[in-house]
Amino acid sequence: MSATLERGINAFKEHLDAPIASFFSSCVHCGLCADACLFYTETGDPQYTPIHKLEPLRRVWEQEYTLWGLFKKAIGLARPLTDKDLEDWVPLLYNSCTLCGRCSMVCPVGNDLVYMIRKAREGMSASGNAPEGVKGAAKRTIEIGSPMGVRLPALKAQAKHVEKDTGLSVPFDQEGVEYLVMMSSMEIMNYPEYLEAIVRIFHQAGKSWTLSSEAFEATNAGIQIGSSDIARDIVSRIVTAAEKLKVKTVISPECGHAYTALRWEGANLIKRPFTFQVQHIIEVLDELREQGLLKTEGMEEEKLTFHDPCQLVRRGGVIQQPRNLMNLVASHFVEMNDSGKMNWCCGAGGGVSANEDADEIKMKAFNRKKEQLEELKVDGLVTACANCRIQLEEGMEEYEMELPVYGLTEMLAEHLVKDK
Amino acid sequence: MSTRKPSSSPAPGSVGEYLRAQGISRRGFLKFCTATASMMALSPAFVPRLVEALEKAPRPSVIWLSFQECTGCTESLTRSHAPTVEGLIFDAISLDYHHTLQAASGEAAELAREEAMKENWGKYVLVVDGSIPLGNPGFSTIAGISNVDMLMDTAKGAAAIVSVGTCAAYGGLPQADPNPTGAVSVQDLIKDKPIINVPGCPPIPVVITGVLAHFLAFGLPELDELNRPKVFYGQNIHDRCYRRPFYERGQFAETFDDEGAKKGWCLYKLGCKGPTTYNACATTKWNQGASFPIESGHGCLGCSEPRFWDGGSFYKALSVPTGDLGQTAGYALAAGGAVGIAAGLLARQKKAQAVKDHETVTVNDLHKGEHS
Amino acid sequence: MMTPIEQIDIKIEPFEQNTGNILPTLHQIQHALSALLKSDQTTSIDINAMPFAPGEKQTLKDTLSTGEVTATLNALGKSHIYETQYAGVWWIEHYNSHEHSVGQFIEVTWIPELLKSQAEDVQAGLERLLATL
Amino acid sequence: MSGAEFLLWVRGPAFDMAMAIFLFGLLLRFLEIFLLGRKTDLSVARGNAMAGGVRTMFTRFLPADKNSFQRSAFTIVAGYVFHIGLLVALFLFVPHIELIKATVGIGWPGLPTPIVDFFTAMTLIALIAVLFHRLTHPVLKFLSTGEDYLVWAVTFIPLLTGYMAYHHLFFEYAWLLGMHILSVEILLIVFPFTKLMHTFTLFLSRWYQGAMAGHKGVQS
Repeated sequence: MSATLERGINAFKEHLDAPIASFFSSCVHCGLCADACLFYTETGDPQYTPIHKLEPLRRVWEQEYTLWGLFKKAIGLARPLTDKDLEDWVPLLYNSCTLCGRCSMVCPVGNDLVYMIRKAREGMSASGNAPEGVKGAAKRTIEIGSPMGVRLPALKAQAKHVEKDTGLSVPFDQEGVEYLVMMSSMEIMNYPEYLEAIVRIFHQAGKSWTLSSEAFEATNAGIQIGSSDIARDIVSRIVTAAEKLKVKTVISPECGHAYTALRWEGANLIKRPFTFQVQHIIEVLDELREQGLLKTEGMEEEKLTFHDPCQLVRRGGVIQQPRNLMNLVASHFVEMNDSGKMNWCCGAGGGVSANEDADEIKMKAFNRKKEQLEELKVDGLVTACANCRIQLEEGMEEYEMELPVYGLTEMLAEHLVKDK
Repeated sequence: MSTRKPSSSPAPGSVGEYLRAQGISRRGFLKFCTATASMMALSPAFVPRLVEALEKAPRPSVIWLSFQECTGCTESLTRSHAPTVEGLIFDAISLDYHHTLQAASGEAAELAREEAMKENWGKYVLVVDGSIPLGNPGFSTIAGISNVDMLMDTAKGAAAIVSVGTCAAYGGLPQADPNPTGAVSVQDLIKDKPIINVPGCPPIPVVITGVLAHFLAFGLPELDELNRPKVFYGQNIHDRCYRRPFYERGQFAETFDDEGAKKGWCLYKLGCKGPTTYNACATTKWNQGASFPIESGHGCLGCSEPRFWDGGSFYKALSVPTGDLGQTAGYALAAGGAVGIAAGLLARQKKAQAVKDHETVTVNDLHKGEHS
Repeated sequence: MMTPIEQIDIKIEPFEQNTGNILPTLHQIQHALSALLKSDQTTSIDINAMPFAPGEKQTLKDTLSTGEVTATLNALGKSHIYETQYAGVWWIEHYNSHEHSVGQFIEVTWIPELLKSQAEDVQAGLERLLATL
Repeated sequence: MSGAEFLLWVRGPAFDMAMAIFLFGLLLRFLEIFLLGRKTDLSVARGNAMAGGVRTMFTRFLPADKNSFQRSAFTIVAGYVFHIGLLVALFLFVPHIELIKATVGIGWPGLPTPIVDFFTAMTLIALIAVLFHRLTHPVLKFLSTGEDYLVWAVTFIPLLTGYMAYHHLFFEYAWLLGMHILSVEILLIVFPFTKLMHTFTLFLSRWYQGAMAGHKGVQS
């Protein structure tokens, strides 16, 4: 056994727990998870059946943690996991899974498949079996501070632009404010409108907020690659900054897995509860709306729909809030078939967008979204995840569709009541 | 209407001749055959064939041996014996030895047996009731001859053997657990003769005579895998039971004195073994067709089936296991708990070890073969 | 001495028991009657071979009721033979010399075979008569 | 061995043995699962884990939504038919209830036998259809292991032998009943060491997923 394989198996053994043992005990190979997975539905290739992606993890569970499996291993009926096995499973555990969790929702015995995939990636990453693209993103996040290599000066430059455009200041490292606003590098690089929207909305709402020059990047390649150690490092920066600035709330940007990393995994990664709360920007905006602090005027007249980011909705529990906000500014808001917690993933989450090996299959997977949109015949698409937004734009380009994609926060900012 | 001619006279020494000699009219003979056919569970359409066969059938010599038994079988038979119609069958045979019924005893009786055997060697019918003790031959002897010796000796010249009653057929009560006498059945000992089993504790009398009548008229009846004549044992009690519709409807007596019992509902839950018991009780019935156990409100015990004494309580439903699960379950759960906890703790320990062995993964460790 | 079973006072309480075998028997009789008319074919039904609940046999008997002919036979015990209300349908019950029932039949025929004088008996009677003359 | 002796053996020692292995295995498997442990979630809950867990234990009896149902209609419908049929045959057939009453001590009213018979026939047909589906559907064919077919067989055979016993098909009743009981005993023995365990663990799995989702405020 090679040292890396050993490390991988050790990671599987560390992360196997009672829920996973129960899940594997319950699976009857009914195949329903395949019908819920866009990588299967759009390719028709049975190897993309979600439960099959977990075969290496299942084998370690059976062979290490069940008496029956130990017996099978003793009499030579069980095949121990090999380096080759793990290598063969890279395309299944990374390229063709966005951790969207749709399979978990349909499993009749209640198996949380995506919970298991997340754990399986621990062993994959520890054994050196993560795709190069994701490895690179993780490395850049740790070494440079952002998966796309964005550094503080870039953000500062963008802040300057925003200040110039709005006439409002962009606060950095302000202690004792209510909100610490996090960014995703995608927003810094591709969607500068986001920061501008934040500035204007908080100004109108009269809320104090700040950016941190020590931790502005919320995305977490450690979660995507499935390494708790790396994810912990990345989260810790934000925790340190938030605690240093004594903020009440850290706001996750319009990015799905950044929200998961902060909101649900963060405290577990650092092994202690946070001293601040974590909210997604959409949650914050809906709270402001409720409190009457988000005053808008005018409505979008176009027929618009909302693409649910998986980590925000199904895996995050922020389901009604984006709809409240949509209804605030869009007069012709329509739901997609399978909306809300049963949404279909854009096809590029969970590290897929950072993984060049998955470029082809992620475009195939996008076909699902394309069909949904064609069925709906909308004039525009709104979402609340920069990663989804990139995939949606690239996908539509690939399939030659002409449909504008908006970020929900920006759309709201556009309808803010103008200062007198 | 066609001209009718008297049939030719019956063969000399035949059953027909015997009956005629008894002054029985042709009408009487026809009635006898009709009743016999019914007794043999034959369709009335078979009556003419039976008439013909019985007229010609020779009267066989019968030797009846009783071993470890309670005389219930003989009682059952003689209860319905002459001068009834079915009793005639019994009269039509030449019962040359039956130590319970015959006047002679001791050596004279045994002499009669030996003579009958010699005279009819290879042709006589051997009827046996009772099981044979092998534990110690002295457990049961007749005139100083052990049961097993007498059986083996008498069987040699028999044309066929009829094992009457569950003891002779399967071992019966003497063989029930723990079988102190080492009782065995006739068919356990004799393998080279045709054996007809007429089980029952006791067998229905008309079934005994029916089997004899069949043997007289048509020779060996068709037998099932347990050597029982299919005509009598072809269907189980449950299938022919008049209470079957209640079973189908799910109406069951829960106790012997509840409303269901009073309404005559199915006795399955009270342990009726009708579904696994093959006998003619449900149609032939007992006491001249008066009733049978189920009709009297008690479930079938399955008395005509092998080892019916050892099948658990007579009052346990057929689907219920015969043993007492309580203790087994207790041991099993204790063992499962102990092994489960051991296995679980082993797994926990392995997991703890894995956590201890964990080497922090850094971005520089994400490649194969590389190790920080 | 033991009381013979027929002297024990048994009271059968009527209760709702029904094997459902009466109706099929009546249908069988109906088909047998048609066959008798059409092709002279006779049928004999062995009542004892059918599962009946207590009282059902009586119900069947009551349904068929009695007709014009009643006969009693004296051969090896009595036999009661009567035509039911449906001509051609005969109810025959045989008893042994102890008056125990030994068989019950329904015959669908012009006249039950047993009622006819038997050639052998006629022959024997003739011989007896000749001997007296 | 005669049918009666065979029946005696399956109702006696064989049943005890099978039941012992079943109970032993069941407890073993549950302890193996539970003792593996689980970390407490340190993130701030949005919803109620307990409520989510209980909810999911029951909601997963139904398809997630209409579209999911339509996408997997055959599997779901056939699955319902044979599971419901199995439950009816197992728990509403009077002789089975008697068995349960005798071993566990609780009983309940059963259904008329022709109804149970109908459900059994339906279940047999559904199981054959399910097997055919498994052998032909690309995903199922790909996923299926020997164990899947074994589990199918040990589920199918008790139903088949039960059906045969009821209708007295091909063998003498004592043999049929004996084979039926024996096949159930085989099922009991195999049960704890195969995915038949899902019968019990599905509630646990649903609980875990439901609780994790409930913690996040999602109804899973």
